[in-house]
Amino acid sequence: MKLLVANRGEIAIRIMRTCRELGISTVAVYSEADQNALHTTYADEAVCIGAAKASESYLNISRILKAAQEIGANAIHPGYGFLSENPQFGQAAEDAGLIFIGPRPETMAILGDKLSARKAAREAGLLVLPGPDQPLEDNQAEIIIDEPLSFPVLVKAAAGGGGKGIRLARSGNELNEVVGLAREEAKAAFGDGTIYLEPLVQKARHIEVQILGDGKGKIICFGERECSIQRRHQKLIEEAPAPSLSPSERVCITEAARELGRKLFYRSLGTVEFLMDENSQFYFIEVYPRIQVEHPVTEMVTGFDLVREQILLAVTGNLDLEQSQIHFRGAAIEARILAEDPDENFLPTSGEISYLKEPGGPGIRVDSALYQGMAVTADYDSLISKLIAWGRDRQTAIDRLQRGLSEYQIGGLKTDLVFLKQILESHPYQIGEITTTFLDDFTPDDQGPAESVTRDAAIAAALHIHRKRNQPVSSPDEAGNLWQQTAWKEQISSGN
Amino acid sequence: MKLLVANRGEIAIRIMRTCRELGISTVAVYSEADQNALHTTYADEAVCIGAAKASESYLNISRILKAAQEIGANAIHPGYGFLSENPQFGQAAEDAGLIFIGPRPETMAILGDKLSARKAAREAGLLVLPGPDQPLEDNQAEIIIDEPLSFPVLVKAAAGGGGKGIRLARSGNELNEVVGLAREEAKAAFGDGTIYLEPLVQKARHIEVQILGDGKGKIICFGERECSIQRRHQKLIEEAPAPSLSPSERVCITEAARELGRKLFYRSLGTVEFLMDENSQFYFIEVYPRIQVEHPVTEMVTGFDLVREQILLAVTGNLDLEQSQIHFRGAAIEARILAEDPDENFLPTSGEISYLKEPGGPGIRVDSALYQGMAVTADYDSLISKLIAWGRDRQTAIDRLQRGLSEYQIGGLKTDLVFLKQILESHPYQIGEITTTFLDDFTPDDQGPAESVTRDAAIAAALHIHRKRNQPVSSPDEAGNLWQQTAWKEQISSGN
Amino acid sequence: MANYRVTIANRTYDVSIEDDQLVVNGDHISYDMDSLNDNGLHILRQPNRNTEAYLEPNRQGVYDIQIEGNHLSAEVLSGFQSSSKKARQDTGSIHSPMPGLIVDIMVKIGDRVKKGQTLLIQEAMKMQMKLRAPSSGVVKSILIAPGSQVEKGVLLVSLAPTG
Amino acid sequence: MANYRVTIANRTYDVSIEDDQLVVNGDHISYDMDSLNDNGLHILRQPNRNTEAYLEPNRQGVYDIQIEGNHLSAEVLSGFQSSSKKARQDTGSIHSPMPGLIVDIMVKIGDRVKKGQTLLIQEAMKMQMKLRAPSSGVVKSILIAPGSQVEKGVLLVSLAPTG
Repeated sequence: MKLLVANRGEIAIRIMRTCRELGISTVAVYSEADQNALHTTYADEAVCIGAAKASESYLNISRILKAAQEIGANAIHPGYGFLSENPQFGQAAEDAGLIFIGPRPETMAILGDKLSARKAAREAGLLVLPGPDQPLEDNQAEIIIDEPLSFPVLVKAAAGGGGKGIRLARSGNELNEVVGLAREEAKAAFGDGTIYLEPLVQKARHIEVQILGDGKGKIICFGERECSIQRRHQKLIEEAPAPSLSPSERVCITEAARELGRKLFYRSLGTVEFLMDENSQFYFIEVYPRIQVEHPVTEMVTGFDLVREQILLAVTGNLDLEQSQIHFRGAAIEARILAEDPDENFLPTSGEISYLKEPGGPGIRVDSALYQGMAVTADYDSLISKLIAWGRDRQTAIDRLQRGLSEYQIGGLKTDLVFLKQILESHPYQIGEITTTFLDDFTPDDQGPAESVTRDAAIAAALHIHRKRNQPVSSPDEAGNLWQQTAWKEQISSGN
Repeated sequence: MKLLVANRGEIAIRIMRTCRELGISTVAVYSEADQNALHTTYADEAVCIGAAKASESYLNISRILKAAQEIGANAIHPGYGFLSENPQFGQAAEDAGLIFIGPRPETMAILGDKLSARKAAREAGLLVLPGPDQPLEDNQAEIIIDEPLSFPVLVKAAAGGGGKGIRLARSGNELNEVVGLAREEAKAAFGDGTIYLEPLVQKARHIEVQILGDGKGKIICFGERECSIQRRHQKLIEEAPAPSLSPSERVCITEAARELGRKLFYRSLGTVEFLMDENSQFYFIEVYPRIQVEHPVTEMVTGFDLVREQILLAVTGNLDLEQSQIHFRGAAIEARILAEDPDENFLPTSGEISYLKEPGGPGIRVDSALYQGMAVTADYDSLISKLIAWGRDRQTAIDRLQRGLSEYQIGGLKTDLVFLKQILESHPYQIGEITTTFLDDFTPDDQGPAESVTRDAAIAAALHIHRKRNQPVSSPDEAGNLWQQTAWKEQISSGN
Repeated sequence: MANYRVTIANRTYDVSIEDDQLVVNGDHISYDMDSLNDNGLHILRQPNRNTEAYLEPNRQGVYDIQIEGNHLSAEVLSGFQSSSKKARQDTGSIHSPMPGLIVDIMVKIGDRVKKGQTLLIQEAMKMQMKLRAPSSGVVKSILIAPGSQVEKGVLLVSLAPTG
Repeated sequence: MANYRVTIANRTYDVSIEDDQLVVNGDHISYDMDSLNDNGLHILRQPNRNTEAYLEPNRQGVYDIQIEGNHLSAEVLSGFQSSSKKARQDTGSIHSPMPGLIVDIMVKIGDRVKKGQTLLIQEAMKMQMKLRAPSSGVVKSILIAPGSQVEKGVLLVSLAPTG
């Protein structure tokens, strides 16, 4: 068996890890920007499929299928993002005789369009957020305001996923302003500019349910996750189980998700997402018909390898698991390490990984595609690594995740590591008081670095520069790439 | 609370990780050889206690206690090896008013002397290996042979641990020859040259039981481990649960261990070690009165942090756990990464870690004290890292451990990584047919590297040397420490 | 003797170094420091405390320092001179705030623009950002073309004051 | 054109490189290789296959190569000359087989020793090893003192043939 992973970054490595354990040989595809990416060397084979621009590589269905055929792959795993929710891709793969590791294309078509997904959920008896089930045409904003939908509203990409292509509008004017940008973003990210409106639920918790279906009506549920910590609708910290759910609420939400899965004769992994409002009312929002970024927290509490189950199901067509085999132990939390600078409004950063030290020890899992010497570019998503911690209870998981974040060292570019630690150590997070607007008015508890730390840093910096100045100029082994010696010398001499 | 860790390497980091999670501040002690070791920077404070030689630093009780007092520590964790089994150390620590995280000194005195430990086990009703309960004096070998003990015999250090100071003698001549060496090794490693004899049980399995006692007779058992894969009596691969035990055998061995613990009013963590012969008969061998190298496999199957439980017990004096709370899930296997060269009879290697890439992903745990730039010296034990894998069943754990080993890259010195992989992929290991002599006649299944791999390596090497030769000589950023450019140039030119 | 003024997180340290003597804000510090790999990892040893510091010079006179879980910027100046005043905000230049693709340029040279008006759209990691005019003025020069990939901090457009 | 003979795991590869052309044992190979960090990590790209190779020159003409989970030694010689014959086993020299401490030296210069006789005891990582005479002879020189810390491969004792 030979499996092509139509993705990049940490999720490509994640999938190939399971393949390596299963003895399945793997094929990476990569863009020109990724020619030295870890997934290309981790795979048994690797095929370049085009230019850096996603539409010419990772979003190019024909290039990917051509690669699969030329190299003799018999299965395709789409990962998340890129083409993973595109029914045409699944259909084309199956038409080409490949096993597509995902839902049936017709299911993806229903769910990939967030509007028809809402209809399907309503039909399965789920409570759905109010709002029209129609897409928003250009310049149609004024019409929409007449619908039973009040501001603030979210403008969302119908083909969206991963929090991309979502904009908030608090008034008709704002709505008019963001519609165009949202559409452009949707086009750029998903190749489809269809957008729609949804009310903004305030003080909401984002809770989602992980299901696995055999395509014949059998649905196994792997419990739920709470993903309320979001920045610009992008999840940042996720955990399992959801700390706020009562046992009866847990039964209620997981059974709702299973019911929707059954009605759809859902095949493969899927995540049914809900918003829980202040009154513990659940509203269906959408289904992600693929593996999720945050799947590791579910794996850590259940002990199951979701990618393994997904692949075995796709290959055998049978789902031997029973719901009674799914047991939960402890709590797990994931933090997303992003190449973004929290001190500069989370703008993307890029650079070469000049130093790397990843955390370890009990209860720590690192899912990354990083290596020292790797170039992080601005071409794709800013997610560069995921750190997941498990503990016997939520507090232990938090303590471990903080410990892991404190061990993580990434040199060469700025990341959100410090920001993630600040969230975890904040009181509301610690007691589980988290909503989707948590980060809107978040201010870190700490008053910045301790004086002893800045003092040590000052000593180290002064000593470093002093030694640079006083070393023999001819010494060759100090002329690293990092150091623009001439520039420094000028700077220093001018002040003397 | 401030805890001093009287150890180095991965176990020092392991203990400090739990402290960091518990909010306990930590003190590292280090020898001059370890002044840049990771445990010195991981700790909140660090005290140099003497020269590289262990007897002047890590084995020096008064230096360590002086450091503890000067820095205001109120607890000491001894780790494993070094002073961890030395009752004088525990006594001196308690006399100095420190919480000693280990058994009572009197228990350590009984167990630390392997001979009195045998007596204690007999009295608790355990079956003990035959052999005299007296130490072996110099030149007394001839006398011993008259005892009811037949060759082959093992010469063991009474104060021993970790497989150090054990020698095999197949005949009287060999016995005479090894006694002196074994005594020297025992002195060097444990500061005590007392040695004794034990019969060699052939085709034995090494099975050990993890207990935790409150010192008042309550003993919790965390299950057993199988550690039969040994080289020169040094464990190399360990797993939990023991794959060969029937449920009734498991009850039998764990209850025997608990009974011994109860009789000793055992306090803190301990491991009761047994040999299981071909007829599934268990013989007590010894008790390790401290945390074991292989404790992570137990942590992964039970979900408990043993160091945490050990510290909390020592601090509070109470053990709130009940045996009914200990549940087992799946299987875990540990592989010891050693700075030893399997191609040169496992001689120790040393060097600077020039590149490091540690494994990750599902079910993988890395316990190491490595970082890029670190100097690995020959001063101490060759264990530089531990890789532990968990899976829902033994096969998955094996597959994951192999996968993890394949991901592990350590540049700058030779290690046993390839050898560990060869063991794991061998048929007898895969089906669980492992005994303590497994490695004596072990030959890897594989026929060396694939031709495509050596070809790639040849291309890479030729290209590398070619580029070195053809680059401008003055380019400064190619003059790395690694490269003795002149020597290479001579070598190359001479062949042209 | 060499003097350095180091500014980190709004704190200022005057560091004097001579032979093995080190004085920080008047306090004599006993220390030692090793460079552990050639990429910036250092271990600073002081009495009873070893500290790992990862140092990266990121632009003239400024270090990125990772230390004890903090990510700090340190400005180092030679001598105990005052820290250079921050250059007065230049309201006539639009620099790229991140590395990424210039998707669209909404203005041409000579256009009158109002403060806050969108001049360009940049895209990175699937996210689009409007780059707006920091002040009203006339477009004096446009230094990139649509479709260009730019690094962070590149001058894109400059404006001349109106009138 | 430059020719190299590379020997790895008893396999020999004749590699010719000219500009972008690479020929291995007569086969034209399409390739590209990047050096990823300055410490030896390389990525070798061939059609449909990217390979990570970590290269370390460990002594003259010999590379340690970590590739695809293997740890290989590669001898590289310039030109397609035959691999240099292994130096005839020098039976008169005792080198340290590992880095470590010389605990004891059992012989003195002029002693007659028999093949297999223990000459020194070396200790590393708490393990003691006897270093024995590779052949019978007379102790010609002793180049270290007891208590010395030595690197691997250091000449410790040399023997002259008996008689």
